[in-house]
Amino acid sequence: MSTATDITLAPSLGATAGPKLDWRRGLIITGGLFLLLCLVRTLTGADDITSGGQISAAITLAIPVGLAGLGGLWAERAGVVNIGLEGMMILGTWSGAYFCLAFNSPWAALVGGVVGGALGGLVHAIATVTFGVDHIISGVAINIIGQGVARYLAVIAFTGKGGGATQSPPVPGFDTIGIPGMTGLLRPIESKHWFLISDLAGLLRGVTTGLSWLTIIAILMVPLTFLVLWRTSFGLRLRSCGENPIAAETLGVNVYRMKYAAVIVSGGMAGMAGAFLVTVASSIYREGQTGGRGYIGLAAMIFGNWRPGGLAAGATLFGFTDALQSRQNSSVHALLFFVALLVVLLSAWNLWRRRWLQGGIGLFIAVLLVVWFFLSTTVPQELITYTPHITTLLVLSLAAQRLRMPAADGVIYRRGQGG
Amino acid sequence: MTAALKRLLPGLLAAVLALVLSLIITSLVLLVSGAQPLFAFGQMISYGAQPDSIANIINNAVTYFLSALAVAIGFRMKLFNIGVDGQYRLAAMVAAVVAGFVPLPPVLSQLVTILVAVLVGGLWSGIAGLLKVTRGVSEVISTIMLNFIATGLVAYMLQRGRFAVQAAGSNNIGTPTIPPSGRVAGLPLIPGTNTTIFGLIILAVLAGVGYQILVNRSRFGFDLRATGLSASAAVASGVSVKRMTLTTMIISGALAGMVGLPQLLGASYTYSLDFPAGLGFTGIAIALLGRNNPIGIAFGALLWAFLDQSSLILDLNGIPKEIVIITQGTVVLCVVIAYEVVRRLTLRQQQRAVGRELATDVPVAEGAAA
Amino acid sequence: MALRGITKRFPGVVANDDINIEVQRGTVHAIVGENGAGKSTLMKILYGMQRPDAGTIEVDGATVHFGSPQQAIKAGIGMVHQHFMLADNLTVTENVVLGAERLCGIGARARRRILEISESYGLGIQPDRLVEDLGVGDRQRVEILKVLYRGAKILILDEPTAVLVPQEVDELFGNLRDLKAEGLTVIFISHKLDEVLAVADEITVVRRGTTVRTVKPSEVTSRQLAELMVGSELPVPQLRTDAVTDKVELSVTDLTVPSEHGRPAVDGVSFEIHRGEILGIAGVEGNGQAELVEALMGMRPSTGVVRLGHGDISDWDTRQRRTAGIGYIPEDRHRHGLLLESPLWENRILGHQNQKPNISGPWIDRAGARADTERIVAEYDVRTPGIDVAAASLSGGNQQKLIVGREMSHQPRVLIASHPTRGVDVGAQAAIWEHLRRARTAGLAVLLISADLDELIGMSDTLRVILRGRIVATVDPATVTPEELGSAMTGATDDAPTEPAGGDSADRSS
Amino acid sequence: GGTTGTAGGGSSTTSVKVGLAFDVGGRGDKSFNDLAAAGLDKAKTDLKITTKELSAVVGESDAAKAARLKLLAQAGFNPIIAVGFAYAPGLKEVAPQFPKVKFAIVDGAASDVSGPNVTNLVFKENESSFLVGVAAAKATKTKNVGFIGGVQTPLIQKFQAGYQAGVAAVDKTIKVQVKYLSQPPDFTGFNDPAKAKVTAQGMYDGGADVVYHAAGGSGSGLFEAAAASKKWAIGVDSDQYATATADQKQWILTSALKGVDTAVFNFVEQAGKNQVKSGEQRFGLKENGVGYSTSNPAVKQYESVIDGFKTQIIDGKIVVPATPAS
Ligand SMILES: Nc1ncnc2c1ncn2[C@@H]1O[C@H](COP(=O)(O)OP(=O)(O)OP(=O)(O)O)[C@@H](O)[C@H]1O
Ligand SMILES: Nc1ncnc2c1ncn2[C@@H]1O[C@H](COP(=O)(O)OP(=O)(O)OP(=O)(O)O)[C@@H](O)[C@H]1O
Ligand SMILES: [Mg+2]
Ligand SMILES: [Mg+2]
Repeated sequence: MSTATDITLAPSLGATAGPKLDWRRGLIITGGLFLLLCLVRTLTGADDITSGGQISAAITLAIPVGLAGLGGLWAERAGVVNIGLEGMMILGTWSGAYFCLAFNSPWAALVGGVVGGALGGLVHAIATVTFGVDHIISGVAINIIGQGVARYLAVIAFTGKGGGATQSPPVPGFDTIGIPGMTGLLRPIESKHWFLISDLAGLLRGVTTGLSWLTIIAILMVPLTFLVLWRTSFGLRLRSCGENPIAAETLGVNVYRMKYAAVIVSGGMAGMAGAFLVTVASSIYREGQTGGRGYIGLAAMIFGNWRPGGLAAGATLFGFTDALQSRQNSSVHALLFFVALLVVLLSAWNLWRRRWLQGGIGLFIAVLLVVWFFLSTTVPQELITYTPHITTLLVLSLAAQRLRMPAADGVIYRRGQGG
Repeated sequence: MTAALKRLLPGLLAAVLALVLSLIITSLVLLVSGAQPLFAFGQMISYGAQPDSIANIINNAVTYFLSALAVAIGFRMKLFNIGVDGQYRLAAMVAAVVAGFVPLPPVLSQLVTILVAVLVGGLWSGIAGLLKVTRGVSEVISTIMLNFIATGLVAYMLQRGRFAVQAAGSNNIGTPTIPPSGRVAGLPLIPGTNTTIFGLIILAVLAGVGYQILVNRSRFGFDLRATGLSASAAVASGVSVKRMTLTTMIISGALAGMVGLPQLLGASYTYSLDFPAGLGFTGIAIALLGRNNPIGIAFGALLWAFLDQSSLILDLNGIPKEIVIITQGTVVLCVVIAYEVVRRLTLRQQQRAVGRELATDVPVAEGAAA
Repeated sequence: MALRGITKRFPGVVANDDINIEVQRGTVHAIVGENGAGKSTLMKILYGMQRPDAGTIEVDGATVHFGSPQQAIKAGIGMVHQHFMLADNLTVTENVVLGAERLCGIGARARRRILEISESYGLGIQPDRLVEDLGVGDRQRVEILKVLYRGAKILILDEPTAVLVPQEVDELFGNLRDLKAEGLTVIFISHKLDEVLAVADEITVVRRGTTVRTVKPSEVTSRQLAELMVGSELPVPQLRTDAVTDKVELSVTDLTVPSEHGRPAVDGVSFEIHRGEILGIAGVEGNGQAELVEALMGMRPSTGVVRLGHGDISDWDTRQRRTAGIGYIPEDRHRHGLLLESPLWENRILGHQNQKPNISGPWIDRAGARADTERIVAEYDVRTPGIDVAAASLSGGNQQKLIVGREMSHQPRVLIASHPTRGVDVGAQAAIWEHLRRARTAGLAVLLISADLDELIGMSDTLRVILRGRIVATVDPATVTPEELGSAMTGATDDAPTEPAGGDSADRSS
Repeated sequence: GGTTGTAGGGSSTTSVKVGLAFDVGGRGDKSFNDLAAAGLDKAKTDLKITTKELSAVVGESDAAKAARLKLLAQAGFNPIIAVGFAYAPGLKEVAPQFPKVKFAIVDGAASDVSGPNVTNLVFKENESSFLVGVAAAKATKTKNVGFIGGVQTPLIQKFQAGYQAGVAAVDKTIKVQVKYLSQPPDFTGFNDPAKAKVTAQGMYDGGADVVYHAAGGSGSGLFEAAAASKKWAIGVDSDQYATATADQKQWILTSALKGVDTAVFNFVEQAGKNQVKSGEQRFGLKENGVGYSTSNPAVKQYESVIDGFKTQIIDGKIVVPATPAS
């Protein structure tokens, strides 16, 4: 019955409009994927895939993406699309570095980065909320302006002080903290390469050691965002502006103010990502160091179905694959095998549901991947670099149809037009 | 004629206003950082007006124009092709490979090169189109990812032993140099300089005219605009939005495929490491400036290229030339804001006119605001 | 509560012109008037959503100034809007507490309070459901609960019954009487004059933005009331001659439209329309009418067979269907009928992008389209200063006339008219009816969907009732009364004079 | 070739106006732009010159580079130095238009641009990389070393090739991990210290205990990872031991030096004396144009071995490859 429905609704591919992804299913799926990963690691011997170093690298690379994604979430939950996150992040890197150097403290970088990004957010809010400019257009303009302002200010602020147009002098970083003794305890277990046990040890070591304060703060932003947006009246008001601003208006919600707040917070989050890049991920401001992470944050947010938990999963996936490709070429090669297994499982599911065509195509792809895996010893370096982007695209094309964005996302709202 | 002028006037006014506003903002930034705005602008204008500079400005504008056109056709139906950048780079790379490796007689060679570029650009953007119509993936995200992936593909091809050659001792690497029979000669249009104008300016002009006719005069263009103005109304009128999306995305990519050609066939003759990058993003900004209209885009492209070129002189005078990036960004933002304001005012004025028509007996209050 | 000298101008329109109304505490005060008379605008002013250009509002004798709904809410005013003001993706609780979080928070306490109110007024609210899963009746009750939750003393109900069937209306009126008994003041707007007469203590008639008179229901008949509203005789929808032929123009067999949540939106519907016949479909909104129309237009995937004349067009897309001669007057003209920002002549092309006089070859024929637009404007009395103004600047009725004119210009064989006179003033209404009649005489087959039962009964040759996606009854428009039709629409079929629906669905209709 | 004599007869009393066009990054990039700047600064103090510096922006066209050079030439600067091979097409266009102006291009080979008034200052980075490869091979305990390239271009591959050859010359069994941070035309690999840090950490975790970078501005990421892991890093272009922060310094074993500063200084000096030679000037170990740094005492113990190889290279007994064996 539902099969018939599915096919008529999406005639092109007969996609599955399955049940909604709640957090329980999410956990089960994550656990399953992790097990599969352990299996692949054991079979291929690409032991770095679940090592502690890989995990902490994944965290480092996931955080700017995740923060940008949170920025996107805040704005879009209030109905404003923010493609200007990249520009706001760039502002965050500059102002983070500038404040950090001025006050000689990484905490100043945090404040500075947030403020810098929030200013970018303010511009976006003025354009989209007050003047009703198309959100994407304003975002694109802000990306250009952000880059220009940062360059200009870098010339002024850093030239002659050990930096220049494209970089700042070295910036003091945060101290790292962690649970003492974990490395000593877990390292030996990891090096045994036992199935699952060593993997869990690696995972644990990755998340308990070598963390900076900003890392912890950034991670906390995820539950904090959830609490604020879903458990406070402020959050309810904010979300109502993304679902039905006119209804919100009739109930006395000041929609403009909410949207302003959301977009400014959004910019602040992106700015924090910038500060993170400057102080934790590296310890310097470099032009272009954001490297498109703002856009990828947006993708993570969409991947996460406009929810903090899903977004964190998306950012982690990106960070994980990025760390994978950055660290060891062999890991990416093993990833081929992982994807092949995954496709086999999906195809089996499709075949079981009697979707012969999709199942067949899936199996064919899986066979190709396996053949590629066994015939090669490595994936071309040029393509390895873009593993995360390919992954994002693949995952989105599998998942996009289950997603639901806020009903009034991107819709231009004007006060007093309701009724 | 006057009616047409009346229709265009608000838009023009908005553009001028926005330009002035962004110049004011730029001046403020300059003043704050201790430079003399008038001096800076004076220098820029006098340098920008030299024959050499004019030739360079036109050449850059040709490229920008094509890029903006590619973006604009998507914008007309609310399709955001952020991937022009990847599309043109990949297209130029493949076209350079074909032109460099396959010797063909003149004319045929150029035609084949252009065709290849157009095809590659269209195919690459078609992926995003296909993902959108079949899988519902937002084209904004997919084109951004495809930009990155295109970089990987270009890098893969641009290696020794694949499609690239490297001159002895050189630190550069590129596709084989296109033989003279495959090039497009420059046109000595600007007196007083030996810098020629890209011969492919003709391609740009043709593309612009074609765009205008296609979008504003053809049935296809009507469907396209209708979809952009109201997808739901377009569907009800019989437009297949999926087909339109895919087609428009492909056309946009095909236009994007042309972006690298003037440079490739008119100046560098090879796709090498220093082939210009990032033109797709410039195109977005210029499409916005030009309001998705070829004439507007042409002006926008010239303005952008003028700022690029004339800013070179600033460094010579100790003013950071990065200031023009701020100008460029603010002018885009100001222009879109100004257009929006003008659009609202025009609509309100029209409603008022309709009201007068309908109820001449009721006094109409001018300036009553909602 | 009193409104004195309220004046509100919009660009080109004076929506309210020196309005004076006094409302006694603890009464139900009805406001009636034509479409566009300015009722909603007045209420929005009272609710602080819009600011009057002149005039004052008094509550309990004191003059108040509302800059925003929040201030109105504080003064004890609550409003249920003409269109639902709910966020679909939020739960009932979230929708209710939004903006009033201070009262009971947004958590368990608020939920309890909602249940309490729901119980004491018999609203039957389930606080944890998503609004998108609710039907229209439930949504209306959520709207009322929203107002009650805020402890409003003055309730504004703007056309609360437009989407309700008579039985639901009765329930609502029961609720209103309870509220009145508790000392609440109700301001009630409706086009349905008998409802107004039944429930109101006082009635104010508004015409062209000004108050005409305030009357007691006991003093007037609905006929007199209507004449006060329009200032002239009311036109009646009526078919004068029989034009039905025996040639089937459109036949639909077993049409099923799947929906996203399990049950099909349209379920095995079959019917035929002959040349010269108007087939009316009656039904409470949301019972599959919109989906049926969209499926017939090829805008929505469906199964079953659709034949136009003798040809099977089931697999055709929208454009093919339109080209083959199916005209379409959409329910929501702003969403489906017009390009609001485009000039009239471009809107004239819309839907007929591949037909003369709009095109020549692959090109748009501007001159042809413009000339024909001028013709439509003249023939259909579209009030506009020219054909270059944006469609958005026309009033709703004139927009509708343009659409009707456009659809009629291509000699359609079948016309699918969805709420063709919704939100259109009486003059335009009569004109549109006249056009339908004329086309029918010329052999047009019409599928008419409307929420206006008088219109349905008066304009249809045949009348079917749709309920939960199925045709559940066929009634004779010559004999049926609106009340009986209303019963049939809600499924209370026992006492309605219905015949079993043609074909398959009779046994499944309970 | 030879010099084109100018009127004034090259006495050092007339002030020389030197124009310098930087590649993207400009002064302050802590990389080879800064090296060129250092050469210029030295010339400024030692010789009597005035200077003007302009720099490129990301993604600009060859025409913009040409315009920049032209601007300098028109403003009376002579000689003019273009930093980076990306200036080759622009220079090709401009040099013939100003036959009296002397141009130098850093990293641009004669096969890219040449002319009677063009001097190509090119370096044998593979030779210096060879030497630091030897140092790495000597210093490694795990028989596992790493190389991080910023962007996978021929120039950076030259570093890789030399390094790998150097390591292999000491011990063929030593594993060399190679990673590039980005692919052309995406040049962010020179600007992404975060990525470099992760990559370096990955190499250290993967068993390497010496990692060499040729990644421009991303290099600071390597030093951070090295300091955190307490393993060796090798710098590039300039003596990065001298410019690194206090805690990182000690882990920078050595740096592969590229004598852009000397080359620029010499060129300016020759121009002042009107003794400029046009054509390609290749700076290798023999010309003392490249080398390795010894400021970190830790490298002292390997100096004799390294210098041994150095002599062999200078003598031509070892020919260092310029492209990686694939
Ligand atoms: N925001 C607005 N801007 C411009 N004109 C408006 C606006 N809102 C309403 N109007 C105009 O004001 C007039 C009164 O509209 P209003 O909605 O109050 O009528 P109504 O009596 O509620 O009609 P209906 O019975 O259709 O609900 C109409 O002519 C309408 O076109
Ligand atoms: N949001 C708005 N902005 C500008 N003008 C508006 C707006 N809403 C209504 N109007 C103006 O009011 C007039 C008619 O709008 P109105 O909302 O009354 O239509 P309507 O007749 O009620 O249509 P419908 O019955 O379909 O709602 C038009 O002149 C329209 O331009
Ligand atoms: Mg109303
Ligand atoms: Mg209305």
